[in-house]
Amino acid sequence: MVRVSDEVRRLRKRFEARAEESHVWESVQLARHADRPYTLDYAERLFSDAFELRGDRAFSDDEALIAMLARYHGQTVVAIGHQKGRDLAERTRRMFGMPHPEGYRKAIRAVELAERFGYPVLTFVDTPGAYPGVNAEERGQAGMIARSILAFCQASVPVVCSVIGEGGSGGALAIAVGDRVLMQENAIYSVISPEGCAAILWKDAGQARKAAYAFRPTAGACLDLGVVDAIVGEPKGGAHEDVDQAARLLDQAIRQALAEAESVSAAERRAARRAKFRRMGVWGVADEDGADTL
Amino acid sequence: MVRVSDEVRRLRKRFEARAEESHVWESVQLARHADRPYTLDYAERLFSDAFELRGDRAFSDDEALIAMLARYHGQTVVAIGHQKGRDLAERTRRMFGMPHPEGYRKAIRAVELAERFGYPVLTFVDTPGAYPGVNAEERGQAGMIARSILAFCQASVPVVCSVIGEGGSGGALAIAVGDRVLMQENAIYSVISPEGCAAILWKDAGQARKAAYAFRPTAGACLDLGVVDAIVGEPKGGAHEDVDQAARLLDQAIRQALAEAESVSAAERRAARRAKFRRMGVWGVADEDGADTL
Amino acid sequence: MAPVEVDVERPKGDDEPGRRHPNTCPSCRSHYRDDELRHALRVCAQCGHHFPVGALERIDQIVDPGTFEEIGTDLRAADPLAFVDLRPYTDRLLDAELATGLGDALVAGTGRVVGRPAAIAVMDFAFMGGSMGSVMGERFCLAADAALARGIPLISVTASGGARMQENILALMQMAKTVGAVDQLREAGVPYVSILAHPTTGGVIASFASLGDIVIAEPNALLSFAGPRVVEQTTGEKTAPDFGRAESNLRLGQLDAVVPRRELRAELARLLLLFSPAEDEPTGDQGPVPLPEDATIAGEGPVDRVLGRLGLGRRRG
Amino acid sequence: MAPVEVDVERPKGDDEPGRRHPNTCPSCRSHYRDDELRHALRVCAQCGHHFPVGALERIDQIVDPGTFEEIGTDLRAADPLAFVDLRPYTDRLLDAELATGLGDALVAGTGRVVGRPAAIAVMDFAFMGGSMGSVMGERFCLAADAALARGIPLISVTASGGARMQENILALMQMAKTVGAVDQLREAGVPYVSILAHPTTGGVIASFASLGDIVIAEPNALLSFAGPRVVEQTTGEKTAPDFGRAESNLRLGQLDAVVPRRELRAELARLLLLFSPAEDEPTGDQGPVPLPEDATIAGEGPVDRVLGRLGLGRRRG
Ligand SMILES: [Zn+2]
Ligand SMILES: [Zn+2]
Repeated sequence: MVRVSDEVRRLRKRFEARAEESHVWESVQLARHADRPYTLDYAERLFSDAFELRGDRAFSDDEALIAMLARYHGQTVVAIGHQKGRDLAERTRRMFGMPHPEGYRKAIRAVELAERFGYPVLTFVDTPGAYPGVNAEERGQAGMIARSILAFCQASVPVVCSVIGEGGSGGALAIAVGDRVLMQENAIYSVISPEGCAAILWKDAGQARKAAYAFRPTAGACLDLGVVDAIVGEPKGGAHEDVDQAARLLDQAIRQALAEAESVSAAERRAARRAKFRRMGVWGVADEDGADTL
Repeated sequence: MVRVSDEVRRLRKRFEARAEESHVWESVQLARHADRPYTLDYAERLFSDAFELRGDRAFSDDEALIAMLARYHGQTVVAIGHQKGRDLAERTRRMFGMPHPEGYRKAIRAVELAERFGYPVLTFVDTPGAYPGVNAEERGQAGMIARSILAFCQASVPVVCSVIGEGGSGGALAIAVGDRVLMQENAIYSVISPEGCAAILWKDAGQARKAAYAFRPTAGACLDLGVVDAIVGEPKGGAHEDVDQAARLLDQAIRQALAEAESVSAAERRAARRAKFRRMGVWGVADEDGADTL
Repeated sequence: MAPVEVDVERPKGDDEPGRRHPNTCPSCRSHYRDDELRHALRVCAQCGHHFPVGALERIDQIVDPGTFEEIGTDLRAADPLAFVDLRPYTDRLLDAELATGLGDALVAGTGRVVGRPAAIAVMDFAFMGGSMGSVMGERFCLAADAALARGIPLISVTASGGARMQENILALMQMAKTVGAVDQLREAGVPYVSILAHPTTGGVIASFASLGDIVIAEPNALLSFAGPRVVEQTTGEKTAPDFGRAESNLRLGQLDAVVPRRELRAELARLLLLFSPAEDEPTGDQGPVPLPEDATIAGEGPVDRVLGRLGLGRRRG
Repeated sequence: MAPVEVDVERPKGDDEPGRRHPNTCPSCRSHYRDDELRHALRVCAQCGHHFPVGALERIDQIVDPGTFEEIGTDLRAADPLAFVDLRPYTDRLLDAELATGLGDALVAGTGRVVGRPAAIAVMDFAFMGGSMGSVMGERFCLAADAALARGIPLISVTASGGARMQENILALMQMAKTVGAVDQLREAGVPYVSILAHPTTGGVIASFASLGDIVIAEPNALLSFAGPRVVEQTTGEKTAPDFGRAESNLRLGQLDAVVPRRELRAELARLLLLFSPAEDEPTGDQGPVPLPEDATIAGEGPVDRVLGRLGLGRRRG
């Protein structure tokens, strides 16, 4: 009943084959590893200098999402990233990297600052998702995520996004709309956590592993589906095994992506970014004759 | 010791003469008259249709400052104004026309909407001032007033502002930066209330009348000082004596001011608006010879 | 964390254990024949409760008869992940299409609203909980394209439990894709009016639906990123009965208005007038700008009664 | 309502009845000789209390010796309203000039900060409570003009009780005038760093001072539109001891950093580096970008110690 392209058939075959079964769950675990490097770990290694941009100029400073002016290979950039926190006190302060609307408002402010000065924007995506609390909702969590996505769409400066841990739902996407989107080998990126998916579709959060196999939050799947532009390698065993080496690999990838994004005019870049996301999605065409069905 | 221009000497002479003594205090009373028409009274009479724009998309809807899309002589405009409220319940709900930061955030949002569609902005200024409460301060009252002024500076659409009652301090100015600023005959406009000025300079709020004579919040003074572009007449006895007639007079003035503002290009308009406010202020030059002193 | 979920919750007390007939009012227990309810725009005559409205019926409610032209009709979900949970995604799609007669949870097209042209995108909660996947994203963009190409306003009516998990990351990307379409409208100065029906949650409210130049909600609609159950289960916080409801959202600055369904078409007509180009008016008169003759408004009198003068008072509250 | 006032308040307990010597620490009662305090950047060696700093001394603290060139020096208030309260405005001006040696409450100019050029605007609270009138507005704009003309960053240091009531409406207009100057900088992509010293209130914080691309405050500075006394008297609300203080403002999202005076010059050097044009770096190295040789930082060691690596940790908290 639905006619699909060769490309879709190829994708279906790949996912039906259920290759890399073990790798899927390993990625989920590595992406959430307690020692996995966070945004600040990379910032320390990638930037020769930095000044933190704090506050949303409206309500608070959300430490789950940090922003900074930073010097990257001799040029100034605006860096934005989720920050989970290393020990319990820092994790609590940073809400485990789950931003409130104030965090996204800070991100928008940072993008606007980059735009005023023509500085490229680099983002580091690592969040279980936006914080799902009453106060966050009351202060407009949904609308602020939408406005953050819009700010990234509107930016005419180069934007390079890197998924470095958990790319959790709208809370991640809010700072992940870029000219180039990179994803570390063991990072995950998905519309919902495996646990959340399992709780809803399997009616049992314990089926997270099964859900992860079904919906494939892996870098490989994201690349195949055209959602990310490149996979960034990690040291053997995961980024936490050698943070300096992980940073070098990420640095190389960002530097190349940035050079690509900088190679076109601002207007072309903005149009191309929008066009890239416009192409995302896979669909077929209703076919009354029943030919070439799923 | 300070050399001043002929213009300044002329101004000093005018104010030293203390003309219109009685008119000063009468204006203060008429501007605050319980029956004085408010923004909505004029909106009903000036606009053939309207849709209220509510909310700041961040924290709340501040009813002390209202915004609307409205049809004005066949064209759509964005109207923004303070609204005091007529009875006690409405006054309490509208905080006597004293906005919180959310009100100014709504104003900024309305200006941005006008900017997207090229709609002129009309403002109606009538507030004792921004609300001086703990919550308002904690949510960034000062910064939001600054950002509202900035939004009005940045707008490239025509902006016509009318002071229709109390033009109180930064809370008024936040929506009073326009290509043309009109002021009703009996409106007042000042950096502080007469009571506030008296409390600080005379150490006695009861000296408000004396303070008002000294600092002249009247339309005549504002015109002489180059702060407003035109005085709009009111019916005999004040705008409340014949609201329809007051609205007709205001309509005429706004319509002419709007036509003037629309007669130049967007870039010229923006530059001219900034230049106009840049010229504001009166100063002399230090003169070691002691000639032409104050 | 699971802020995006398909099976959205109803408010406490709304849902009795066991089944309830869809035409029985959950609020006052009045029961209606389907044609009765349809004629009343699916608003309870007794208590004003707003029942859900399917996409095609919603189009009938707001678009002038005979003017709707659908676009993107033949687009269908293609299941690139070959997704299977308790049931295959393809089975769920088939069931949804059979149940609703729709190809996906959003219907796009163009039409006239009280005489003025507009592009239209209307969602249907009955199709897999109004979940947003690739087809919805593309159809929304096609509606935006039509608005852009013809320079006419876009109107959307949303009802969604969030993103469609079966398309995982591609579903998430529809948020960026649809926001990009809104960005294009903004850049071109094309108006976008977003109407939020019960429930609009998850990825839909966190993308295009929140970005209308004007955002209007239906009374009592649940409008939140995370639903109240997710909030309570994840954070241990209690949610108030009005958590995320339209009226709370209005108070909290997220909406321009809460408009009862019976007044919705009139409000849209008012907005389309306000967003229409300037017209020369005859010699200083301030009368209302003329509207097409014979225009009527569902559930109300002639248009000019509604559009005649400033109606700010009615919308406040 | 009187949100703008000239005589700003001190925190509770700060002010004893009777007179206190200006070089006695209000916090720990340590007393200093003036040259001692000046050498310590007017920071109490015992408890870290930040004493007020005059405009010229502040310029000495942050601008490289011998590089400051003042502009707008001859501008003086002209008293167009012929204003008289308990004393004539002209008398107050004369007293203020004699007491401070300044022509008004803001000194404008250009100079170098750790080797990099910048336009400078520094306020002095001792001149009529740092109140903003026509001369301050014009001088701020002249500094912004210099930044614009030479494409160099603007740095302001504010300390103000608000607008100058004696110039009434013209004082209010300085808010619009100075914001217009900031708007020009923004349009041209010229950086503006705003440093808020105790107290920055009223019309100054509600205009240019809040619009820095970067906004930094000194510890414990009172930063609010209305002062605590006005809030309490007008609304009947109680204010907490940390009401409006720099640390509260940081928590409430209004500041990028609270920087102790001893680190201020180093932070400014860091920011001027970050706002300087991109430089080609040698073959993939990520070492710090070179700074002028011999650059030193007041109260600290050589520059490279401070600028060497990411300093995020220090500024947090
Ligand atoms: Zn009912
Ligand atoms: Zn001390």
